Amino acid sequence: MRELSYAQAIHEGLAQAMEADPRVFIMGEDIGVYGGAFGVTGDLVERFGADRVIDTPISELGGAGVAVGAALAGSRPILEFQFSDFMTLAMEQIVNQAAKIRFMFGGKTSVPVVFRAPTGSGTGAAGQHSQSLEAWFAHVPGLKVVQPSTPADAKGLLLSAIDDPDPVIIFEHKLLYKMKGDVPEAPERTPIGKAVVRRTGKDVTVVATAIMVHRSLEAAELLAAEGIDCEVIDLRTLRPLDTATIIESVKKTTRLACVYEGVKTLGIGTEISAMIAESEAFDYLDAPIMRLGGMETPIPYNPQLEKSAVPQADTIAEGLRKLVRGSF
Amino acid sequence: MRELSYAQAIHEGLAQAMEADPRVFIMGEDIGVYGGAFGVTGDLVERFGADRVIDTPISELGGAGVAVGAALAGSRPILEFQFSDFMTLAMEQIVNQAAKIRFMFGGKTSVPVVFRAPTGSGTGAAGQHSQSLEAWFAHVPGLKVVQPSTPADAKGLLLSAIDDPDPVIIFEHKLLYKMKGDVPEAPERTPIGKAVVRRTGKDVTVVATAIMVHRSLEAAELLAAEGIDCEVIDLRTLRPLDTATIIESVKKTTRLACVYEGVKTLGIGTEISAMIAESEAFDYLDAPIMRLGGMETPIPYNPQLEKSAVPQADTIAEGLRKLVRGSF
Amino acid sequence: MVKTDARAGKNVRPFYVKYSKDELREALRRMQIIRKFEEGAEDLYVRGLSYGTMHLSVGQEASAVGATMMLKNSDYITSTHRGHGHCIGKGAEAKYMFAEFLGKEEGYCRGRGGSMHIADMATGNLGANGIVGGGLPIATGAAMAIKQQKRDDVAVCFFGDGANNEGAFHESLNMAAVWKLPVIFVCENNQYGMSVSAERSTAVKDIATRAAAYNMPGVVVDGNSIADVAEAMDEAIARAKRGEGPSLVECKTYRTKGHSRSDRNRYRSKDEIEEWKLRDPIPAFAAELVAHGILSEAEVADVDAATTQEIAAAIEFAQNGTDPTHIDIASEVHTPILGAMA
Amino acid sequence: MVKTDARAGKNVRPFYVKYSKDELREALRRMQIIRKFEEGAEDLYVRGLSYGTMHLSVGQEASAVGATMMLKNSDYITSTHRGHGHCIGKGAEAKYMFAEFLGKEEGYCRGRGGSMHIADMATGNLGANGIVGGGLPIATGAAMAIKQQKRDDVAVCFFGDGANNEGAFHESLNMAAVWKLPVIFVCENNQYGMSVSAERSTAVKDIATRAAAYNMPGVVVDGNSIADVAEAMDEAIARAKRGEGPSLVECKTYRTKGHSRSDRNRYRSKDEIEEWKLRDPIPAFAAELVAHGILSEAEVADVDAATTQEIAAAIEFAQNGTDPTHIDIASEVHTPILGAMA
Ligand SMILES: Cc1ncc(C[n+]2csc(CCOP(=O)(O)OP(=O)(O)O)c2C)c(N)n1
Ligand SMILES: Cc1ncc(C[n+]2csc(CCOP(=O)(O)OP(=O)(O)O)c2C)c(N)n1
Ligand SMILES: [Mg+2]
Ligand SMILES: [Mg+2]
Repeated sequence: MRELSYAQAIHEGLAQAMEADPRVFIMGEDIGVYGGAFGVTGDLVERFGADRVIDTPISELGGAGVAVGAALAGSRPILEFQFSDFMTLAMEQIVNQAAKIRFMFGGKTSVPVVFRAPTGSGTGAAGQHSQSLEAWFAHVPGLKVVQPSTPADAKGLLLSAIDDPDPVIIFEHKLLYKMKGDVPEAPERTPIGKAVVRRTGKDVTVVATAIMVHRSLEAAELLAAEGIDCEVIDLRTLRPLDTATIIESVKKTTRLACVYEGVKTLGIGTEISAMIAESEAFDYLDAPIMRLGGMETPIPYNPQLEKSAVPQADTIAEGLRKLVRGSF
Repeated sequence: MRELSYAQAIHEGLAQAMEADPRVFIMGEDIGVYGGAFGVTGDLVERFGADRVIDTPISELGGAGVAVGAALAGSRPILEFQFSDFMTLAMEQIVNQAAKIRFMFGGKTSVPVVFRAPTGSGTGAAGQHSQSLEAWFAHVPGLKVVQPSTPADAKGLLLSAIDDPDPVIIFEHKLLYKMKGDVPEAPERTPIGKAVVRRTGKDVTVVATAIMVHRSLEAAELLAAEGIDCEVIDLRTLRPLDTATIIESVKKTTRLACVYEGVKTLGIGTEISAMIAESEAFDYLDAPIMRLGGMETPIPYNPQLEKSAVPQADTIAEGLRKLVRGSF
Repeated sequence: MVKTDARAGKNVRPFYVKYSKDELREALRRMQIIRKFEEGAEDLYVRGLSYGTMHLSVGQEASAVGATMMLKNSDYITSTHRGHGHCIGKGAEAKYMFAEFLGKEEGYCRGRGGSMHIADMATGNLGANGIVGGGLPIATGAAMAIKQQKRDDVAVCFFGDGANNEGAFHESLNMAAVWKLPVIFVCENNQYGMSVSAERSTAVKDIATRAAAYNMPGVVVDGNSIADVAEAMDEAIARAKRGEGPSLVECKTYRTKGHSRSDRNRYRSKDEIEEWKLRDPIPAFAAELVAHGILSEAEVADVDAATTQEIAAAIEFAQNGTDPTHIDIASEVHTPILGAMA
Repeated sequence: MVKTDARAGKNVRPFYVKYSKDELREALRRMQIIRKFEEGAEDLYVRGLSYGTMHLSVGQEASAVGATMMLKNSDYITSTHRGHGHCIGKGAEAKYMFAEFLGKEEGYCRGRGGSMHIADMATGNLGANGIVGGGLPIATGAAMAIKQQKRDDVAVCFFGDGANNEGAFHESLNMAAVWKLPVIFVCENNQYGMSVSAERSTAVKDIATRAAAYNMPGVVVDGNSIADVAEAMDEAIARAKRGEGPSLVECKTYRTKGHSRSDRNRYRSKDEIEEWKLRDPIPAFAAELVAHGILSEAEVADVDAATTQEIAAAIEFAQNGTDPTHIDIASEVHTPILGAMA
């Protein structure tokens, strides 16, 4: 299979969806001739024209509402937020309108909109450009929330999101855009709502998201040398959760660590922890449930501070070691 | 001690703070001559004038930003959102500015702003006027988040919030505004960051917020008759959490249920659950950790549906019964 | 506007020429239905038979119908918290609205939405909205879809004077103008956003002035004259369909009832309310229809009687409606996906 | 504007009369510092010595200094992501800014904020902002506090052409106008919001037109002429201090560098950039100072030399700065409360 970068995989998914369905269009800030702040849309404006690849004014709330309205009126909009931080301006339309319209209207319509949002820290852009706010959206009934960690899933989840009759939010990790990986040329879908085991192991279940999947796998390699065998699950979908895959794994390994970049308190791993603590897997637990999340601070600018504010492979390894060795 | 309603207690706290400190002012929609959508500000505009009790245009984002700016420039603003749902329009200023300015500016200034927000369901106002979004804010470093359940705490936490040099968000429950209770006349502070045990018991710890405190106490009465002895903790502050009080209680009772009105997934009880699951109390647990939260839907309009969407005394009792009897 | 003198047969304003007798009678009927719907809703509330909140549009019937009577089902509207009138104007039936108001399965939203969320996709009503200003970008987006799909339709966006100070107003009007979208922004300036007068909330006297900030036409009309409203709409719609973009139509009007169920009206005077009651748009319209010889007094009376009857029947229908069975409403949040597992 | 003819001693424009020689020299100095700060920052980036993003304001020095040179420390500004110039204009020192840029403890924000968040409370700079439009309501609120505290100060709010389409613009200008707050909204229209031209993003040609939507004065000035900018500011500030409320000053200008470090300039032509480079505000100002006999060529050269030296020293200072020790940054999030437990 060919290799594509995560950004190229999304680009290919967008192009295939637009080719397959004339209702699909994309909008966002600087996605036209600029090609997107992270280069994702690239040449799409040349291929599909400015009517389907629409540069918006800097109007996040309005942009989100326009997408909702277009979706209600039979189009299939994909809105790119330039940074997920700017979704703070659009919460009203995402949460009060897109998420609730179907239910509030008695199930008589749907809002097939896709929101894409580059997310996460590690780019030296400081507090207002580095947040990981995905847990907010995972708290909102009516939304589906996905977070791909590989190029193939970046494409596959995008295509599923575009197919989906309801609003789907895709959090793309900025540090993964350049990551390469096998991507099927065909428009293969990654199902929404399905986690995947990226590494099997017997000592501890690590449930991770986005870039933390890779850091957890790295940590697992480090620990393998020490005789600790980690199972690493890539959550992929944050809402709805694939509880079955996680419960099954925890029952096997008897230990759970949740690794995520969002602020630890109420970050997505918090839900995984609580879900397990109330599940049938609870009785299998041989150790407390560990959460390794972002520090309780805004993301700092200084690169050393920035790194220290979110889990890294070594701090993950350290945490897992403690968890498995019982010195937790 | 005199009895005041929860709304009257807030009103008294506002008046006392404005009397004590000329920097304090309040702003919001219809808080002047109308007296506030829930009657909280009442006659304050007559007592303190339209310069300190300011009716804003319907501009939530701008209003929040004005409060942030005024706080930076030496005033002590209190902003009333008419419904907490409308904070969705102001997340940018609350989360990117108010919460982060101190940290991002290297600790060289503070943003002493108070946001008040009527919250919760039960008023027949449907999906866009009934949300309980407090967990979002508890996920944000830089914010303090409180949720009083009694008139005395409504006043006491307000006064602490106004004293506080950093942004504090107060979620007031709409159904509690008319609730009466003893309120000290003096401006007594309820400390931020301290939970309180409302009922001691030995069989199960119930951590609840806002109106769920009362429903949990009601459930506890029902269960007392069946020989189940509940300890009910009123969380009061959602960020920062009073972990000590909860851990201590769970170690004693060996069982934990979290009762809250927000959507179950990633609602505030999710944090309580995960906090306990990673704490020293984990080893004391004799049962899975139960969460009784809001249903995974928007709040419906129909009164029966609305009731069924969030925990009620009987459903809480039912849950606790299962938890204690082990048929969970 | 052109002075009317029907008896002399000359200078009849375009509205009375353009629309047929049936269309004009239907407009009057809808205004009556709106008025009686609101009165019926209030009555249900006063008698303790309804639940939840409601925002009545008594006094604003001319803008609701004047801005919708020329629309087809394939045209869209977005409405507001004060949306009963828009909904009826666009063709909804009172009985399903009452059913919604009473939280019944027969309601437009199966009792899930209530008064503030009535929507009716069949008549192109994209919904009332509980969020002030929430419909502004939605209408803009619907207009974008119309344009993309090369349809000969328009989107009409209702909003209030209070909503005009929301950021969503600015962002929406700007985008609509930049992209020349077929959307008409209809501001129902009833002079108060809840308790705050437009004078205290809004830096300009006429909200239509703000159209210039988006390089679009802005007109002020007498919102209590259906003819004024409809003529301005016809012009704006024609412009939109010519591909020239959006317009802003400001209807000066007044709500004679309180803001919502709990309003003590402390922010305005009794005199002001009484004065506006004298400018009731419904008798004014009926009188013009009679004066122009379009309807007879008897025909007007027929409309009156028929609408009273329709509303009574609608209330009865709603009261006999089905209470939702609350099994598993969580399954209603998402659209079923064919072939997917539950 | 009044034509200048210094040699003839008549018709000198107010700017050159009102401000003293020292003030004008200081203005030139600050413009030079800005330019050289930006060039220094770019150089650090190119040499791989800096981290993170940056937005350079080369070409926009006249608006940055023209809008701040008359302000006192007790006046406020809010700035933008492209904020280095505003910061220097308001009196910040380059060395602490470079230290911030390099993430050092000596930086204005102790390395926590970086280029996009430089703030300096001592000089009344309420901060750059990573959120486009984020400063608009903050400046409005600062002006509200000024008014409440009956101070003789103003708040100056910088924002870009791109920001003018944010809802925050609308809400802020409306509130400022309704409450007659002492705030001056300074739009630096450099004609692009990142890659999107104002023409493609904004429904009106001149953003100043939008002032009418808030019943406030709006003027367009040559943003590359410090005299033009400062004169408009002086008028707006006088108005604000008379209690008459806000103004909007639109400075037409241009950024000759890319939007941020990764810009390929595909949305504009080389010719356009070159053309604007010819309208460089710094030599233009220097030439006027000389033409008016205010500074000699030698004095201008002195400013040039001194600023080059200051920047070199500032960079050295920053490079020798202290890397933050990352023990417990979580404790920095909240303000310590006296008497409270840790
Ligand atoms: C975003 C938001 N802010 C505030 C409210 C509360 N609210 C409901 S209606 C209303 C007044 C709206 O005024 P206007 O737009 O003039 O409409 P009118 O009620 O006069 O029809 C307010 C403040 C709301 N529903 N949504
Ligand atoms: C709310 C928000 N949206 C988008 C961005 C990304 N962004 C940063 S600067 C910029 C362009 C801003 O244009 P303008 O206001 O004209 O300022 P300029 O860069 O030209 O100085 C954009 C889109 C942002 N930082 N914040
Ligand atoms: Mg109104
Ligand atoms: Mg610009």
